[in-house]
Amino acid sequence: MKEYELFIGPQHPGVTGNMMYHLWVDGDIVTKAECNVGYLHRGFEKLMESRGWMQNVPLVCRICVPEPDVNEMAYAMAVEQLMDWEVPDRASYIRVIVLELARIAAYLMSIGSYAGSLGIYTLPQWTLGDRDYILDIFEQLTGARVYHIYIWPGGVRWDMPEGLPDLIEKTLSYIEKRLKLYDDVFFRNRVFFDRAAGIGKIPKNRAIEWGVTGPNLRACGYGYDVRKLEPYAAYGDMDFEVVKYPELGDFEVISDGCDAYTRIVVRRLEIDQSISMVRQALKKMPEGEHILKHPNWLKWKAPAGYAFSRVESSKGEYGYFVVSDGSSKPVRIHVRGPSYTHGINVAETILKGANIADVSQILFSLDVCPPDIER
Amino acid sequence: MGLFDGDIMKYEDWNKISRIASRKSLWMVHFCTGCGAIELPPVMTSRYDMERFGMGPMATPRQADVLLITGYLTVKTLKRVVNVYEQMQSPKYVISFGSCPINGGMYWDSYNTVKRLDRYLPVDVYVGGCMPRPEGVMNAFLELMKLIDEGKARGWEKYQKYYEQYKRNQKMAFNFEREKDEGA
Amino acid sequence: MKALELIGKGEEMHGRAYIKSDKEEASSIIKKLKENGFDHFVMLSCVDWIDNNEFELVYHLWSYEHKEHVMVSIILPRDNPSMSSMHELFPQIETYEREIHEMYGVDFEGNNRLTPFMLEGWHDMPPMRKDFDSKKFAEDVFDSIPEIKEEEDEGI
Amino acid sequence: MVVEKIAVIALYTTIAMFVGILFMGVGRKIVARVHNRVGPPVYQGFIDIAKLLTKKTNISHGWIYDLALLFSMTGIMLTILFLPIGGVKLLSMEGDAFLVLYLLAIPALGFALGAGASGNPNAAIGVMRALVMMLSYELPFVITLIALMIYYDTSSIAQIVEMQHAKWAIMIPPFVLAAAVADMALQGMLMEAPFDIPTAPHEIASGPMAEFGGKHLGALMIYKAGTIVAYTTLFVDLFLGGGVVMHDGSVLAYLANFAVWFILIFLVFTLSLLINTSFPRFRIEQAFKFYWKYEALLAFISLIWVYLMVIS
Repeated sequence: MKEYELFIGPQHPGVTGNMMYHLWVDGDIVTKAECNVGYLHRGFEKLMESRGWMQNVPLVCRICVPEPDVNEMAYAMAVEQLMDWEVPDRASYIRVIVLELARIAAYLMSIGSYAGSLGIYTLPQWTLGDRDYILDIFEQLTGARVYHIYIWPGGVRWDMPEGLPDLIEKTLSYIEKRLKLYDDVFFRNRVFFDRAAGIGKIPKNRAIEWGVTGPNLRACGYGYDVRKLEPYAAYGDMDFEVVKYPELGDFEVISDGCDAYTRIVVRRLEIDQSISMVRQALKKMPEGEHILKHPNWLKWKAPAGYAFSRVESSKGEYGYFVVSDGSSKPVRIHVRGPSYTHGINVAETILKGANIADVSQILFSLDVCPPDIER
Repeated sequence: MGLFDGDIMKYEDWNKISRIASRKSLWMVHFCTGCGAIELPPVMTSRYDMERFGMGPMATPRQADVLLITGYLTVKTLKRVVNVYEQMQSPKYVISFGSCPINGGMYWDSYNTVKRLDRYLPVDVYVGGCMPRPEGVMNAFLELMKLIDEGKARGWEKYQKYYEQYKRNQKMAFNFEREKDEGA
Repeated sequence: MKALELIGKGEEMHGRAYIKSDKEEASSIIKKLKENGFDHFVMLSCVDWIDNNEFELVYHLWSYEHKEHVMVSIILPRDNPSMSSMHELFPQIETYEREIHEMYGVDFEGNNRLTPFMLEGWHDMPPMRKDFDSKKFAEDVFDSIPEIKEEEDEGI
Repeated sequence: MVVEKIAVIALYTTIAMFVGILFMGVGRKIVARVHNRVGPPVYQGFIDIAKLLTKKTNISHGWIYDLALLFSMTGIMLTILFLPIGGVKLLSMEGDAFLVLYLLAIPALGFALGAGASGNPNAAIGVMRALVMMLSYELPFVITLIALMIYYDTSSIAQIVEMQHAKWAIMIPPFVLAAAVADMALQGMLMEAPFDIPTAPHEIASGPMAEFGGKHLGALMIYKAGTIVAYTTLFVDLFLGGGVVMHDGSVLAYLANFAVWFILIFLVFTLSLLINTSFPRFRIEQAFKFYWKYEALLAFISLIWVYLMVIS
């Protein structure tokens, strides 16, 4: 068949949300890919400029739908930098618990949808069902399932309710039990090896230059994690090893890294890591205040300056660049979403030469999340 | 056309069979237009399981009956949504999620989101909240089933009847600047 | 800080190195930083300082080696702002430049992909500029769209 | 006599379609149970088809698109008629094993014709994949069929069923191997994972079905229901004695055979669903390699084994 054009999205199951890839295909091979985004552009950065420092808190979490807490965290950190605040210890530990639980939820979702893109619909059904138990924890802690608005500049909104640690422990052991089942069905499945190994390779020597971050970078063999490089919240006190490519634990190393298989297995291993971190944080959590006293929200003025904060999300590195001129509203908030590089430049390059059967697999393994590209 | 004219079966009875069947088998388009799509997977999967009521996601608009507007709509998405809606085969229904399609929600002053969906597409059921909880979503589906059963879910007929008005509004949103120039 | 030593100017701001530069010098500074371990390009952002009538472009770089973040800032005039593209240094700058071109109207010479990025059929002024009033625009455009007038009878 | 025959044929095709549509609902229920869900009611298939057939608008893409479905439907009905259901022969004759092989290709071709006429690039890719899939699974399947024909020394499916009265083919060692091969071929015929490549929703938006909607999709679903019955019955006829347990020709035997046939095709279908729920999907060239390399080899071994048994 001669060359033809194919549109993947925005209405297509094989794309990771409301975005579009325009493919030029020769036979089964993609010769050129172009990403088209903007379907979710709400102009957050514009809206934030006309709202006060505290009014922006409910806006930021809408930037990443599967894992909203990282945005709250990054924004809170940037404001704390500007205000020169030191967050109470207890709040830092609660933040770690919230962030890690959100990470588990996001990884369950991304693994599930990746498996769905390979055609095994059992796994998404299981992972998404189990993810709901984590949302139950959030509901008890914050009152909301998806958008928590819980991490505020200066601490967390309220203290942890009594009895929640038991629920968290119960849920974590349930998820651990279920993870074994996922391993048997999917992570040790021969067809999965055949499909995923060596697909969607990011050249290792160019990964950093391309701005690849997070699990995708760790799958290339670089053990870089913002939680280790620039410890925020209470991550400095946590005991964990960064998961990176050749050390894949119980899982087979069947390819030379940087491919869809390694990316998904790294995500799977980081669930284990997050579970252990939540347990550590619960054990080490000190008593004390949970939030600093805020100035009057309507008259809150942040000192002039430039602040940049970065956090590690399940998709990669989130960066918040906040500029203040000393008034009650920010001059500029710019969000660096991890999918900005993964979804556009990296995807456009690595889709070249891929089989159309693998396009959706590659997109899901990069875990592209359009809302943080467009904002 | 004896079957439809009342020779064999009354037109109303025929309609009733159609309604009973379509109530219990609502297929929705797989289109995540906004953040509300995050509460759909829990509704479709093992915790809430909407397949009990015969609902399921469909890959293309031709096969589907229900269009879910999951959250805010940007102008760019609205164009695609209108395309998808027009490709669907009637009877077709629209459910809108969250507060954004009702009155703009928290994006009331955004330059790129459509504020009131009912000016561009006929909406059968609204679900309030940001985000609507899965229970709310399920309730909306059940409400739609009830409306279909009573013959009140007539958004698609409304769209046909007032097609010019809908088209005019859509055009105004798509090419606002050009329209303004012509008007001036 | 390593970056400040390397370039020989700039200041520290909330734990980040902040280097003021200008249009001509910027690309050589960024090249030098890249060669000396600052190999992760974080982002390119633009700030609209309407009172001074200027745009500020901020290039953020991060070094995994030195664990250090550096911002390189460039001031551009607000009228006909233009800058040379740096997408040869880091390929993803192309996308950031596309976004800033669309949102602020800054021109990047050498970038031949400055096509519409997020907005489609946009005719107004670039929306992220401070003098663009989002609220007024929303009222003008979306509130002026009339409701569907329905007839009384419910024959349908 | 002719009228009677036509009546019986009409009855059987209706029953086959009915069973097929029922199986679609039951299948969804079984899959849902594996997913930890409740699942739709077992009669969901009937509701879906009723809904699709009562859709108000109907978009056609030309007469080829309309007729192609009839073409497929005819193909699948003819296939059912040539297969003994519960030992009842409808149109069986000498050499019908070859005929069935040809007939099995007709529905897929009709489907391809219709999808091609819809002009959707996804449909075109899907059709190409469907044709490659057909080419892939037919080789191992034909080899197992030849093995059966050599062993039973006949080319009539009805006779193969009759010869299995004493002992089902699957109880003979070489045919265990052959049955395994045929079961994987069945997986490809039914388009279940790991061979649901032609209709992969994530890759090509459900492929050939992309443009089908309303009444056309309803007809397509009936055709799909027919394929479930036809292919599972073919497997049961070839390896499980067609479900025949009583041979005295009484009404009781008739009913008993029918019941056993029903249970057997249900089991075969369930097995295929369970495989479906536990495997991701192959890429098309991997599926081709799987059938032509491993499956064909196993089929060949069973063929030689049978040949040695026959000549010794």
